[in-house]
Amino acid sequence: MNNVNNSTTNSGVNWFRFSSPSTFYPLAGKMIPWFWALTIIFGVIGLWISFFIAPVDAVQGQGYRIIFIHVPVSWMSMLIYLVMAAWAGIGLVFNARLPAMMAEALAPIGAWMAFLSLWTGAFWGKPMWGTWWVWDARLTSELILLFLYLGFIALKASIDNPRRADKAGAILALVGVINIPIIYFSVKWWNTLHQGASVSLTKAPSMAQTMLWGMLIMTLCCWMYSVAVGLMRVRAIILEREAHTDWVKQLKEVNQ
Amino acid sequence: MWNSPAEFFAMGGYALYVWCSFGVGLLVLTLDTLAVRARHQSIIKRLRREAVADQFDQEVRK
Amino acid sequence: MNAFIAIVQRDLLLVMRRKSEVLTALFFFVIVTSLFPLGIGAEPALLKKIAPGVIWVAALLSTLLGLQRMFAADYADGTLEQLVLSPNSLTVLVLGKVVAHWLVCGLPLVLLAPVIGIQFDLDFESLKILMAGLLLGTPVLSLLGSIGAALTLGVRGGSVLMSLIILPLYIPVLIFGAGAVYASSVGLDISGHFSLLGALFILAFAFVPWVSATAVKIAIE
Amino acid sequence: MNAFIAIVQRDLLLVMRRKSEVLTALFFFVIVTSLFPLGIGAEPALLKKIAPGVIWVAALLSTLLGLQRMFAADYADGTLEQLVLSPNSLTVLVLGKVVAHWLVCGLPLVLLAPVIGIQFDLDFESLKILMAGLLLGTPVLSLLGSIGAALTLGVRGGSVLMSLIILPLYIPVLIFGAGAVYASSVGLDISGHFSLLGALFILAFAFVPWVSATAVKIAIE
Amino acid sequence: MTATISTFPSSTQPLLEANALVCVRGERKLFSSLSLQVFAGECWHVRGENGVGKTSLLRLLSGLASPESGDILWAGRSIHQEAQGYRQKLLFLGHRDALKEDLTALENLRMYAGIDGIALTDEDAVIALRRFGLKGREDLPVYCLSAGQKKRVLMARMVTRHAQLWILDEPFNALDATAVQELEQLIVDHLKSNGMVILTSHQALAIANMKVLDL
Amino acid sequence: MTATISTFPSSTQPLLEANALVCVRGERKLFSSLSLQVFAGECWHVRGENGVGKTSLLRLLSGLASPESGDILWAGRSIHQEAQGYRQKLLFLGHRDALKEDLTALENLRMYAGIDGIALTDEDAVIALRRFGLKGREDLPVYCLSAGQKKRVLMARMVTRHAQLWILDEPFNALDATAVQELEQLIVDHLKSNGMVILTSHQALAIANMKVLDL
Ligand code: HEM
Ligand SMILES: Nc1ncnc2c1ncn2[C@@H]1O[C@H](COP(=O)(O)OP(=O)(O)OP(=O)(O)O)[C@@H](O)[C@H]1O
Ligand SMILES: Nc1ncnc2c1ncn2[C@@H]1O[C@H](COP(=O)(O)OP(=O)(O)OP(=O)(O)O)[C@@H](O)[C@H]1O
Ligand SMILES: [Mg+2]
Ligand SMILES: [Mg+2]
Repeated sequence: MNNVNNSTTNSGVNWFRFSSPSTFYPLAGKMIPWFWALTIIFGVIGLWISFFIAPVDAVQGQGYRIIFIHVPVSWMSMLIYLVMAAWAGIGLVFNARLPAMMAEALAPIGAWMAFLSLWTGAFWGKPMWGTWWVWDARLTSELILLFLYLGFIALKASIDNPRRADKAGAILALVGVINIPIIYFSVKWWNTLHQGASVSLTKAPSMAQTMLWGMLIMTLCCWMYSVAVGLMRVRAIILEREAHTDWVKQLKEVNQ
Repeated sequence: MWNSPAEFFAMGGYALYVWCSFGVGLLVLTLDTLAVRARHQSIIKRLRREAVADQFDQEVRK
Repeated sequence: MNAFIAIVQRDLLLVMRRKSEVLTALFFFVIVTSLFPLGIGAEPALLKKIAPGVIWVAALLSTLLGLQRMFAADYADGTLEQLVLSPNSLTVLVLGKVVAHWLVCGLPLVLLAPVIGIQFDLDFESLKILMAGLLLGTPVLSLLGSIGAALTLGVRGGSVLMSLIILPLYIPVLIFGAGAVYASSVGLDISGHFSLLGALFILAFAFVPWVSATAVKIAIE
Repeated sequence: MNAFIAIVQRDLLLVMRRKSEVLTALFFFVIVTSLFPLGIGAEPALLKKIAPGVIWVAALLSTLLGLQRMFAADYADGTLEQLVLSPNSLTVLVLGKVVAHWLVCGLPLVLLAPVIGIQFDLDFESLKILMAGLLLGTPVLSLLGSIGAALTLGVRGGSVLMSLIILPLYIPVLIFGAGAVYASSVGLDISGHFSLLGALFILAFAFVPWVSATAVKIAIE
Repeated sequence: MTATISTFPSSTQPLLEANALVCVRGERKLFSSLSLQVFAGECWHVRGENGVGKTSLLRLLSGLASPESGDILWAGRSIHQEAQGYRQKLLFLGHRDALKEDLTALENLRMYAGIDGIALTDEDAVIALRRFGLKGREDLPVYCLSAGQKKRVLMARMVTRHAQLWILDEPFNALDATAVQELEQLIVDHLKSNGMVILTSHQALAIANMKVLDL
Repeated sequence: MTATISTFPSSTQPLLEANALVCVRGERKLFSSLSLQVFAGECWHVRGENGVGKTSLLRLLSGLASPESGDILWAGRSIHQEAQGYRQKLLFLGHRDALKEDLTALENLRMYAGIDGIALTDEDAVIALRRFGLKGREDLPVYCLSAGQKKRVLMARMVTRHAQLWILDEPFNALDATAVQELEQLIVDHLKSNGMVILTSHQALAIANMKVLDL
């Protein structure tokens, strides 16, 4: 969601104005199509590279192409957690509603990304390691990350008072941030099956280049997707929470 | 690089793994998008119904 | 029978109202099983060996956690008195609460166990036996547990003795349940394990609701 | 400071009054650790290998057991409101409750761990490291746990939700604690593990009481 | 709403009878040789200072506790031997609300209907709730309700339960003036249809022909 | 017993001041633009039907909850900013007893003295308990006490707490006639020594010069 900030500050608008749900709601509506466009552009290029440019791997054969989805979703699952915790923290400190809603909107996307990381990892592990799952540090800590997301979602869902839910969720999200470095450094701390942080330095440089580009562009695609869906979800949350306010009742789409 | 579509879909024998990864990935992301859209539309629908009811109430009062 | 259904419905409704609870019981099970590899290390052969034990112990513990809620909340807010005063037999109502507990804390474990089993690299045959054992064993855990839950209600002082009696009662279930998986993996006959589990189930089903109902009445007085 | 002592005293008194509770955490710890040999089989080499992991996981779970009571009872009978309204800083009172929890659920584990360790055939060196690790680690468990206990106050289905929230946060403690014993048994350096545990302890001690106090205030509102 | 219409069987014999009750709590003898005869259509007001043993008496009469000595009969039979039949006729409301805070008022009524073996349509339940000023709050979880509103849910239970004998422990606590009147009216109506009420209260009550038991 | 002897500072300014309070529960606005000025020596009786928002108001005034808008000042300063100082002056008793059922009455008093930072000798505590008819019951766990006896323990806490401002939510519930009189007397004495009381009750009270706030 970083992009949201940038786009508003860049255009020279006082972005505090947009910290109220009523002004942010239409703005988000305008931004969503752009992020979808970016998602599709990056997606097409990324997939093209993944399947048609990147050469076959000498060791893993065509199976290695899972990397082009696995690594982006894994990265995003961690990144989204950080962004979510940041929004939740801002909401807590300034007692503001919109950032808390942002955090709430991001949690499901993050959880899905973590799930996909596990899923694609498992479908990679079966052909490469011969097993769907090992209790390797990185795999386990990614599983824990999924639980952190689910804990956040479950905690917010089981508190009826939304203001209280926001605050309690924020505390949990912030405390959970300590898990992120653990995931990231887990490969160092244990001897594991999973790859270290640099995949391809041993391979031919040209191939490393295309692979890196493929991964990066696919990551951008996932990133833009997260922003787009996050904005869509935050719009729904805004409407649900502010259903009784006048500005919602006067919205164009409500008064048709 | 690929000599035929069949070869492409076979993924050098890794079809199950590659397509399950990419397929489920795409599926999950699409479904989530649709779910969010449905959520948005259902709340809009509810708000519209309430707006109509409000209007009706006001007319009756007049 | 109506009262039985009413109480099962009510307990399930209470759980559903806590939207997350249905799933969290499961997650507890998953988390506990995932803690072991973290503490023990990731050696696949070792993990495969301890898997049935770990899964069964985790199932025991998940059941135990839910048990504390079985009567305590009703006791605290006075609803349990009303249940005792119901014109229906308390035994039936207690059975209803046990069934609700199993539906929430037992059944999900049975369904999830294969997924955990795969993570521990168990083979298909072991998975089948694991599930079957859990299916027979978890109701026994819920039933036996209800005695402990009822006895520890408001009983001051004596409850250590009570839990001392109850937890060891779980041990046969654990031994036969985990033992069956182990036995099949080394090619031994497992029918003995299962008939013992079955016998435990029938015995518990026949007597425990009545015992627990008596314990509840004692606690109320 | 007076208020701190008062609250520790009160919580200990409450536990003593319910004699059983002093022993439950301890008893649970013993039971969980002894369930494993029953579920897994009695191969000494295997047991020795899994001992640190099992003991640490059992410690984690026993701590969890007592956590549900940390604030919930006070919340239900209105005492927590009175604590919030106390002229003393709530952070101090929360710290008092954490200390009381550790004295009841953490310290006994530290003292009992060697006995369990011996049963698993751990050598003297490992026992020392196990105890030292638990001594540093269990306060962190109590501290982190208080956050979960406070966050899930009055939340319907709190207890299971709490474990879902807290267990992921416990994992670093588990890894470094059990890792230290393992490392020493294979002759690796353990100072890294202990300095990380120490860092966790200091961090938790410095920030957690304040975080939990905030969470309690949020829950009361 | 039928509770106030349906009439219960009358009889010239006392329906509820307590003989020479002795109640001991801890090592304290609260009362001894207490005897009581309750006929159909009677209301008994149990009075006495705090801690004198009113609640303890009501718990004995409802069968929740057993007396040290003495016996309690319903229609001539011991309430502990004929427990099932007695409980069908009995509604006991104690100091605590006995409502599930997580469930809504409506769901609470529904749950009790199921447990008490009573056919209760949702409509009737809603009507009963509205009658006691809970309109628009039928679907709020009970923990959202105020202290008095919780008591009003119990009043709704009273009219939907169809029990002949009501044993009520301080039912007027936390009720506002209107609700107190309504409850009094409810009791009077119940008595008219041969119902029986045993209650405690520290306030003076406006119920005609009330018998008083001073502990 | 000194609470009834010691006097609190008086002032010509209102000590407690609430300005334009708005209270929202769920989506329901309970009250808005409520303002209130409480001077030393004043007693306010908050009245209203069940569910009108009395408890909610008291929780706002005690600082347990925050108002949707509006502010609450003690001696001219926001009670949320000067929380510590305000709480020293405040005693809040809610619907629930806030007693630990497993501890005895004496231990409960002792615990609150510790938490409130008050020096309280066991002798004083016992004297306070006896004053309210708990003689011989000081060492019973609270769960053995009757409903009214629990409330009496709270009365003992009121005299040992030495707070200037008492906020009491239906303190007369479950008390018998004597205890009601005693509590009224306690309040009158407290007012005489410049104390302040804000309370709710559904009964009429015999306290002179009481101000009434109808919600
Ligand atoms: C369920 C199983 C798996 C999970 C949960 C998982 C998780 C992760 C995570 C969280 C990352 C990002 C962290 C980082 O970039 O440092 C990552 C990266 C990566 N994973 Fe996996 N993984 C799994 C299985 C696999 C398998 C089976 C392989 C290959 C045989 C694999 C290869 C990689 C590679 C090459 C990277 C990129 C590392 C880099 O350059 O940063 N993963 N995985
Ligand atoms: N274990 C015990 N040891 C000694 N006395 C006890 C014990 N348990 C209860 N009591 C006493 O028994 C009495 C219980 O009285 P009960 O609750 O019936 O009073 P009540 O008349 O309902 O009073 P209230 O008007 O306050 O509700 C109290 O005086 C209490 O102190
Ligand atoms: N989440 C919610 N949604 C809607 N209404 C709510 C919610 N929570 C509380 N309420 C309402 O707010 C009011 C709370 O009132 P409060 O407890 O302050 O009443 P009170 O004046 O103290 O009543 P009593 O005399 O019964 O104690 C009730 O009417 C209740 O129904
Ligand atoms: Mg009583
Ligand atoms: Mg109230």
